[in-house]
Amino acid sequence: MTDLARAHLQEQFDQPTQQKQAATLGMWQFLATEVLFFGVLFAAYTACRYRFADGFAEAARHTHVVFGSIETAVLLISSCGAALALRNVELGGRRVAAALLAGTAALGTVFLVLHGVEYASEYREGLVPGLRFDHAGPHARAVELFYCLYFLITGFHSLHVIIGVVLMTVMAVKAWRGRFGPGYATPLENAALYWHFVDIVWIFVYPMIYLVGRASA
Amino acid sequence: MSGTDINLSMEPSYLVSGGNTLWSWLTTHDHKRIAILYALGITFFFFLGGAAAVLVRLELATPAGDLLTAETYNKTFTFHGIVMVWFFLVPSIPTTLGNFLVPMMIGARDMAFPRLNLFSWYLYMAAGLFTIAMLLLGGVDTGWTFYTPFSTMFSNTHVILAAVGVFVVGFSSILTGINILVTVHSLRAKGMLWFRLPLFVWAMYATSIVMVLATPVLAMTLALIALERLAGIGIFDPALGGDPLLFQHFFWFYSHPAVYIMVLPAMGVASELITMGARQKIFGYRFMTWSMLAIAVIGFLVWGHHMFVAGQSMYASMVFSILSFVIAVPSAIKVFNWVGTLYKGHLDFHAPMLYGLGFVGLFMLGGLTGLFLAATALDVNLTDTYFVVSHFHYIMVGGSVMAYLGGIHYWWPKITGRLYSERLAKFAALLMFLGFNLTFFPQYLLGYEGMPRRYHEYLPKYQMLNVLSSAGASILAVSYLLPLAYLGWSLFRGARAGPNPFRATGLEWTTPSPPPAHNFTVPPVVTEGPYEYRP
Amino acid sequence: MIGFAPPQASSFAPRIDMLFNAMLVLCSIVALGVFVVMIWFCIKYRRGSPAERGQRESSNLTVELSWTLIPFLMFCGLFGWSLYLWDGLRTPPHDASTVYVVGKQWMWKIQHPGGQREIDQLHLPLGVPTRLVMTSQDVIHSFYVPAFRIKQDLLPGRYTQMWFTPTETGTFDLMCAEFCGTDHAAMRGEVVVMRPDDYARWMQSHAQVGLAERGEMLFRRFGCSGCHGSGATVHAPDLDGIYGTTVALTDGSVATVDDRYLHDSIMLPKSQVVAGYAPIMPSYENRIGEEDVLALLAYIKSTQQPGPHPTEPSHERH
Amino acid sequence: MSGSSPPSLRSQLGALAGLLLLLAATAGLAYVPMGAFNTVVALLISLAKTLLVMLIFMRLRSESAVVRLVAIAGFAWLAMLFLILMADYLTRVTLPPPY
Repeated sequence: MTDLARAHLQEQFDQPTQQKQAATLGMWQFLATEVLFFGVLFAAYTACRYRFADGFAEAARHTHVVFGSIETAVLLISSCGAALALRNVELGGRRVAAALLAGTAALGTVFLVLHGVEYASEYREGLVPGLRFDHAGPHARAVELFYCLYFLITGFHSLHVIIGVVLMTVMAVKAWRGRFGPGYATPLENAALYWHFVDIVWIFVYPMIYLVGRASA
Repeated sequence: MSGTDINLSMEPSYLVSGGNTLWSWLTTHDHKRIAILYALGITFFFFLGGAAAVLVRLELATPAGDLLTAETYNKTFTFHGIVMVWFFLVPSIPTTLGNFLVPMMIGARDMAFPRLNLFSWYLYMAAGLFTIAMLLLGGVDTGWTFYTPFSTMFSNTHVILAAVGVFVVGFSSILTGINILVTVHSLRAKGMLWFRLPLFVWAMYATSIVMVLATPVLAMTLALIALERLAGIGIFDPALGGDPLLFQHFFWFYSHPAVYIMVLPAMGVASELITMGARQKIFGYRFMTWSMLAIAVIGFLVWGHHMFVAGQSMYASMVFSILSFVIAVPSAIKVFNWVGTLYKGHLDFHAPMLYGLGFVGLFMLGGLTGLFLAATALDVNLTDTYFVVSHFHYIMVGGSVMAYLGGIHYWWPKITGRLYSERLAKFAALLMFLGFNLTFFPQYLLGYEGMPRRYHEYLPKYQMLNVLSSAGASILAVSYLLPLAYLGWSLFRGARAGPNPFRATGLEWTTPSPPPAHNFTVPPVVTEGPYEYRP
Repeated sequence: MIGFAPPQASSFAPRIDMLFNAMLVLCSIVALGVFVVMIWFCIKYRRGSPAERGQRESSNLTVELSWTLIPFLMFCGLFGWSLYLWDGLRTPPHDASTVYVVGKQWMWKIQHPGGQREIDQLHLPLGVPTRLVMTSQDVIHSFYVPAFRIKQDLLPGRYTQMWFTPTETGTFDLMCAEFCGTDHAAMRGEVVVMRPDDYARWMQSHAQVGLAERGEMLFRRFGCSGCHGSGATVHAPDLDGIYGTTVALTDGSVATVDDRYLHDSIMLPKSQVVAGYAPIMPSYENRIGEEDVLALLAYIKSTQQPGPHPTEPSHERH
Repeated sequence: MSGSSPPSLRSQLGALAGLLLLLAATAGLAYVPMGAFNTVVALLISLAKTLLVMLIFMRLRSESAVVRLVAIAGFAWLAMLFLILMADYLTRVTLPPPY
């Protein structure tokens, strides 16, 4: 074990590996709770969609599928960036890792900006329940419910992206300053796990929000 | 049980080392000090919630709604529920005894994440502040269950504040759960195999699984309630196309397993108390561990038995009914094994043992009445009556509180290094058992007679039993205040306890009382299973 | 607990009590057994007692399995018995007479098929299977009659039902069992079960105008006729004889004028606007009760020429 | 991520390529009328993408059994919630309005 790992060893652990395993296990447990956090929203979505299948299809057709697809690609690429940064640190790299992490944070920001644009256009189209909603027709209620869930799910996800961008920026700075090395990168590993999780959530959000009812228009 | 002999050393105890300033306590990373911080908060909330219960029982002594207005009464029982469930029962054993003992029982120096441990205490206190603020601003009147659309569209009270309080305390609970799980996984001493863990550790492990996987659902659901009030989203609101039953599903997905968060730790404590009292191995150790894990998992599949008359599908009700019967099996196994542990023992009736035996009896009565509620046809009549109220108080107050106090008595010498008056403690335990039964047994009869719960005034025909119940509650209140007095006294005047006053097994008894900051001077090595008592 | 049981006043009560008592006996035997064994062990094996101890096993598979499987089988039996009763509770017979119940903070509004309306009282004939079709106007309530051993939640925005056959004459307590706000405890009433001839007399003396006539009254009182009546100046659809027809909507789709459509048009007029009309009608949601909507619908239906109905209006069967 | 050597660059970039391909597939297939199978296909593709991310980016392949169990547990518990919740919705008999 390197000195870097020894220096970070807390007194309740005997070995750096033991500490690292504990951190990884804890992080995965946290992610399991996050799965259930988002799971409630997904379950609510499923129950509502089961009850108002046509309304949800109609509502989903008003979402911006091009934006959604680009956002998905952006997140997938950023996830790969985080994974590569970790790999680079483990191989002893510093500058490349910092650059990759900064790039990851930048892609996260791009995602947020795109989403902001999307929200703005939904406001213009009158699809924001509570603020400005003037969709009419037999499915008006179901459409409103869909957009409630849409803003909840994407809003809650964006909150996670914001946290992730901050985390990635901090990690980029730390990596740049050489705080991580082949023997010790636990904070970076956990931050990367978090970022991948945010990516996974979006992988499910994308078809649920943007792709419903496209074939039957 | 440990290969090393008693770790008597000259190291200063955790109460002294690191200084004794307020600051040293508020910034401590020592799991034992954090346990004490938690104990202070939990005791405060227990008596706060207890005061609300006293008001409820006083009001119900007469049929007319004369002491409190209907609105105040509703706020009082809601406050009682919220405080007792989330600020006392859920954190009680895991954060105090669990925090103190899990690292010691597995032979570790501290929890895996000490800073996270302290942080979760701060979260708990912050949530407590929200709840106190909610009370001071006028309270909330939805019942602890927050049923929609009443809580979202009709109540004019501080639902959002209450929801935020519970949301935050939920995070505290999740973090405690993660901490315990990781600690048990990664910090066991040399030779501490999984099936050498004391049952208390297994209980904390099973509880933590439930905490980690159920609490997020509650947190998100309450966030949705708050958003529904704030922003008018309509997921649970029928007027906007939502479904109030969806709320009930989500709520009980947490809140039924939460019952097991409350009672599993109590089962763990009871196993320790009874083996110590019987001075022999637990009967059926593996069945005890597997039944706890089974309860933790099956506990997630029975939530719909709260909704038999709520309008859920009758087929879903059938599934929930049979699963609710099934989960009674592991509970039954545990009761029989505790009784089996007494067989051929050398029974010592210390105060902790009396609490342990009381727990078994009351838990069994609560569990058996649960069968009535699992049977759909009977539940139709009994649900939302005092039968239910009595049933869950038998489990939570008769079961969990009894075990919590038993545990406090058992490990008090270890935690404080002092002995309390054994005679007073035994008297309190007996008084509690009697007072409890007098309070809650009449409520079974009331429920069977058809008195609905959450009634501020009631028909005169129910008065006799209500008076009995209120009388029992006053005895119960005394029996809860007694330990506060004699344990408090022992802190200053109690005789010094040796490292192992109960001559019990377990790593926690191999270090001095109170233990040094890092628990063990020599890292312990474990060579045998728990409860190797030798007569 | 036999002495504490409320009277058995419905066909379910004796059967449910039988299951209850059976479980009570079973559980009492178990509880008593455990207590006796516990106390016996406590005395026999107290420290220093002369009892023979020998070597106790730390576990015994046969013992463990028997106290796992025996309770399990017992539970399966109880489940089956309860399921059988449950099925009966949930399946109303086809000839049951229907009474509508609307729950509202904090009162029970009852509407009989003949138009008789009561508040916090429900008069029923002895021995006639009765089905209650229930909804709530605000929060969740629960219709609970302990003497009948039945209970069912009333949900806003949805209908639930329950049924029973009263088997005793007399007055029985009716209570709300789901916490519904400040005066939850005051949301009580009574169910009066009468002999059929008394019941017929009661119905006679409380006969009110029929549902449709009341609807016509409400049609004027709520100001519906100001726009929808003949001779109104506001541009609004004429509702005479509209029931059962189809109308074209502004979004190009077509809707059949059925119960659901009419209900929604009153409560949520903006959701389906008929082509050629401006969406100017105010919503009556939270302004009129569900039982008034029932009457309005009955009136609108009554204006139509006799002919086949799309759905048989059940409350006009008499 | 215990002690194993860092993964190869190829595996990481390969995973990204796979993910982008699957993204294109799911977007394209959404426009092919398949009835209820549109949803099934979309969810299957999402599942495949999730597996790619978890196994390769999150390195679940080289993790210990406990970590893998925890990773599965979150989804398993969510499945329980979905399963029983939808069991209620799918078997609920809505009482027609009486008016």
